[in-house]
Amino acid sequence: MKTQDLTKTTHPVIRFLINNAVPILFIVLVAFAIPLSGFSGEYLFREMVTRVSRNSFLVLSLLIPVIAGMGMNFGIVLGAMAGEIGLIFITDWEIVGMPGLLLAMIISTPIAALLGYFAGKILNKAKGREMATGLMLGFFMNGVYQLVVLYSMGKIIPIGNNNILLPRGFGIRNAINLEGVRQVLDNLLSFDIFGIGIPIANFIAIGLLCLFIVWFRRTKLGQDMRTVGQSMEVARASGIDVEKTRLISIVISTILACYGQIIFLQNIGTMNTYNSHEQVGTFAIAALLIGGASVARATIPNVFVGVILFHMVFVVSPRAGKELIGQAQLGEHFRVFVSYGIIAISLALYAWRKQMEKQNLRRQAQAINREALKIQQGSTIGGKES
Amino acid sequence: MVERIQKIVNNVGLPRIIIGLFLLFLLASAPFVGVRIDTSLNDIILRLAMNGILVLSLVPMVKSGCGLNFGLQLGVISGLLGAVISLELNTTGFGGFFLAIGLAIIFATVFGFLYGILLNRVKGEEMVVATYVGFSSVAFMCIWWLILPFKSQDMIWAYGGAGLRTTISVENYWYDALNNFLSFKIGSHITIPTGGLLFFALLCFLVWVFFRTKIGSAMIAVGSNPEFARSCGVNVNRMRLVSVILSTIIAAIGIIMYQQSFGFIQLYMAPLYMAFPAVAALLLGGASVNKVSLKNVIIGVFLFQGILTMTPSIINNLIKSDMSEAIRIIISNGLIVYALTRSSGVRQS
Amino acid sequence: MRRNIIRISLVVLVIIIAVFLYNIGKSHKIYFDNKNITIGDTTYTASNTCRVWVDDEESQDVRNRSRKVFKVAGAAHTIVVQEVVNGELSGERIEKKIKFKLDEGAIVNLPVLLDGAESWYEINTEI
Amino acid sequence: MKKVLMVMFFLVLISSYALADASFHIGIVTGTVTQSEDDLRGAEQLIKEYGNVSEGGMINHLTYPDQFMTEMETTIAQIVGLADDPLMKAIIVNQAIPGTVEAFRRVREMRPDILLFAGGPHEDPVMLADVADLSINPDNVARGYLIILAAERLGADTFMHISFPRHMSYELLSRRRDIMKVAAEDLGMQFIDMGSPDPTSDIGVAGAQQFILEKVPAWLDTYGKKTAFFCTNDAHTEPLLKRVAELGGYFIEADLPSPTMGYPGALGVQFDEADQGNWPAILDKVEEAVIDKGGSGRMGTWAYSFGFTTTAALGEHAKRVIEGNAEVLDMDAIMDAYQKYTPGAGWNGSYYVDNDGVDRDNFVLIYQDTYVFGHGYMNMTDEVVPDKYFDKNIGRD
Repeated sequence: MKTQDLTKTTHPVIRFLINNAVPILFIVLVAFAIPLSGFSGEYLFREMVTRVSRNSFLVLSLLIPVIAGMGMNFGIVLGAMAGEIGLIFITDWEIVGMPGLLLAMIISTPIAALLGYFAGKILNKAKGREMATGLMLGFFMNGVYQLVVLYSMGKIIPIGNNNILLPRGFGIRNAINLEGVRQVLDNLLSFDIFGIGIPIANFIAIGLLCLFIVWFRRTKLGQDMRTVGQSMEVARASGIDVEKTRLISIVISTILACYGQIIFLQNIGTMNTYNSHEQVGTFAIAALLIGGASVARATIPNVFVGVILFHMVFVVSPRAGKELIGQAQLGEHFRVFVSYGIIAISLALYAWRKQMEKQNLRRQAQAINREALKIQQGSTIGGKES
Repeated sequence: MVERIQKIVNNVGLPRIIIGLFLLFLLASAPFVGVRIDTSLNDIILRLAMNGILVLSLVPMVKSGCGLNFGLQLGVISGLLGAVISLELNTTGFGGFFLAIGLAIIFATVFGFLYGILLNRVKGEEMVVATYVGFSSVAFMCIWWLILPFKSQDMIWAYGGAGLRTTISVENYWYDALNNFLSFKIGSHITIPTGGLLFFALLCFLVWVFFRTKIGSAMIAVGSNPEFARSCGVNVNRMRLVSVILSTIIAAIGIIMYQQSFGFIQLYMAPLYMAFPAVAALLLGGASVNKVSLKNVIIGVFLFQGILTMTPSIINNLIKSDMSEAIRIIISNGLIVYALTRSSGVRQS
Repeated sequence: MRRNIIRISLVVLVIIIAVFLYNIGKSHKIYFDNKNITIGDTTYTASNTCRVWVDDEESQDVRNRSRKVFKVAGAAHTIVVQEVVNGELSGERIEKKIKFKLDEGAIVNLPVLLDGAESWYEINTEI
Repeated sequence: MKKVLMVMFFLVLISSYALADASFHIGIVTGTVTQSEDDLRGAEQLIKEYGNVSEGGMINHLTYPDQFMTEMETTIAQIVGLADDPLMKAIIVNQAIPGTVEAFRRVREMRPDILLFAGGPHEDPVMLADVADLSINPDNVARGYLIILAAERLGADTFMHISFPRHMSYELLSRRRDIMKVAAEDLGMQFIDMGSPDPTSDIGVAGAQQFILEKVPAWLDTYGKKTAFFCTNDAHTEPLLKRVAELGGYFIEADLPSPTMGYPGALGVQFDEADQGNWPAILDKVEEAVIDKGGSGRMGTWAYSFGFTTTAALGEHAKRVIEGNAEVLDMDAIMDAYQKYTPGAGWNGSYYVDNDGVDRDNFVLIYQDTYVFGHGYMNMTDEVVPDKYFDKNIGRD
């Protein structure tokens, strides 16, 4: 097969092309789509800056469970819910500005930790099916969330603010105005480049989280997690409490996702009370996967590459599709098709490359074996002759 | 005695027994809250016939080690294509129904073939890739539903005068064509959709037979140990490809079956939501990502659909508020999570 | 033991921070009414539009017989009021300080304030 | 492939430069045909009249995601993207789904000169009234009473309201339910509050519709054939109509009424090219089908689609305002724009009153007369809604 020969090639350019097939595919696509969409460079740049600053934190929260071998944590939805509950409270109490944002984080941390603990316990019972279970857990908790927010807030949990309470006296409205904390983090430290505000504070938070992850990997706990991720049997044999380690990784991930959602929503400025969290998992995971991560391995660069590429396609393709086909409604379908299609293709490319690498290794191993065998045979034959 | 019970419990799996008991409890409590048991039973049986084949379609891929088919939408789309073409050709009754199936099989074979080639390239990550293939194929077809030159006045948009509607009634074509075959009534409120159930049974039987043929057992070998299968001279990739095509074809038949019973063809975004209930039902039935049997299919559909139809009506009548929906979500998804955390117990037995 | 003490004190610290944040972040509504009002025996009449500044926020014009609202965070605030006649600022710039407890807001009666009377605002606990 | 793309790319470039002659642009954002056909057709009507921006016309039409509840980011980006065009003078979003408020805030920050109109808002009315220049919503306050009244006049003795938690978190929908409850009791009808599966939940549209299909016969059994049904979700409408036509019961009007809302799919109405773009003809076809199925005098709608007319009328109004021929908040001018697309239809309406009791004169609530198939207009626009139903605390325990 021709394709297999390609991966064997030692030519550096071709090698580079193959190793970076997905980003290259994306760049080609985007290069076509940008002029078609007719967006100005300024608009695109601004859009990318906001999207990286608001989404990266959430995507980063996925990394730690991957280290522990638990795959993509669909359970970050739970963290997002915790963050939203924190935001509901500060909106009710009318705490505004940076203090409000920090207070929301403080309130939601124990909730997130509790939910994370719960999720971790369940995922420990569903080893090998963590992703499917996490997904279902998200659906399940969505029901609980509705029950709490729509039926017990205002009745059991006191809520006094008429702007978020439904007129019937209980339940939170479908949309909450986060005017009080809207973009406070973004605007805390921002300076303009060519008239585009760069939210420095946001990037500092993201940077700190990256440092935390790098540091965490080197701690004893981080090392244990890696061992657990590679093989639970080995970890158990070397005296690591596997269950506890996995649990901790999920708790950390949930808490981080909770902060991520708060950062995300302070930028968005309004909260869709019952749906904002629903797709958090799917989108964050899609971005991470496009960035080159796999279920077993994900790095910090994957996060940023992924967020940029994923969102670039999301921004550009609806307009490009519209201009290409000429009908607005088709543009929207085109966007969904291209966005998800490209995810599927890139995942396929990554998986395929990995498979090829494996095959190459095997072939090399076989070749070495054969050589060894030949030498052995040669020597024995030679031995006989002598 | 205790041992025998123990054995039965092990055999069926504790989660399923608990969920089954819960379903029984719902049925038993129905008359007390003013829900008729007979109509409820009728609904569950009808839903078994409607959804069974879609769940069955997951089986070949699990058997061959391709995992749960989150790309079920591809099969559904093939089925939809078959269905709308049969309507466009104005065929009714059994003829229309089987024409739709025939056409759907052709589309499913083509789509399944391409899909299978893709999945063969991504061994180990089939489920994730399949999910996104499903999403994007649905969006892709959204474009085509609007563009394809269908003319039938039953199907095109009212105001726009072109393109297919989101919901198309099959009432004048082959609504209940199969369900009414040999159907009979028990009491005043239960109608047994004999044709539908027989058709489901027939397909189950065919699948059962298939996995006893040479190809079928080779497929199982590929699923349980690809290295071993390869060393026995089985072409692993070809076996996987066949299983994917088979899954897609059964899914295509499944959706047509669904529609003839449902009365509507649902296009556009509707197929997006088709994979999830099927997978959930299979998991609830005790299957896992790499192990499945026909028993799982039947038990799964029965339990999942039973809970789906019973919980909202019972809770509705109990508390008379829209809150029932939140509770339904909690109960049905909670049970699935529960089943997922427990299914390892079944595997050991 | 020592570990527990450290943990507990950390939790306490976080709670203290939370309370502190609650205090400095709590927002209060200050309504400005430019309406005729009778307090005791005196009736104050509203005549001109007033321009109102609160802390560093943008000013708002409160027209005759109307109400405007400012949302402010924290306990202590400075209010500046000046009348507007024919689109131009005129008269005296009046500067006042106001302090809130939690869960309080205020209704400022501009005619009273301009008159220089004592009871120029009333605390409003209903938010 | 690449070549084709390149050629297309240049064609688009050339066409956009060669024909750029409209002096200003109006951006329209609607759902796709699968989500809300009528809204989109309204935009197409405007394009027919005033031309597409890419061909030198005035209208730039975009669609928001089908999965709009969860893709708020995309919605915001789409709307804000319109403001990237220096000629853009007005943006109209119908329906104003979640994300619209924030998108409007961002547009305001970038381009304060752009007029922002919203139709059928999903977000909180107060939030939208704060940012949009004009919002138009079906009058769910008046309709809460009028739908019950119409049901009573047609002979119903029981009223069933079908919804689910997510919709009940919408202020106006939740309030309408409470008003309906009180109105039904006042008029001596039984009121039933029924829960149903959410079409955006795990089981999807099909599961939600299946539920309705299965349960309506049971409901009719329990509550009798004189039950009137009302559902808040479009997806529930189709199966409901089908069952009501078959088995009995009443259906006064849909949540967002239109002759094309539910009826064509539910009853298999046949349309041909002559009906294209012709509301009266569509109404006739639907009426024929309803009477055919035995639904005469039991099923109703609005003669002109709310979604269609709102998109078109807001576009027309925006154009007139920009050209200096109308005032933004002039009610007569707004109604005049509506009349252009609904010749002969009766309209009525009021302003939204917020929590603090303030009239929001940029948040208009309107309703059209109910048309019952086989019976004709109900003249509901002539009815006076008693004051008590405007109390926002109605039905509160």
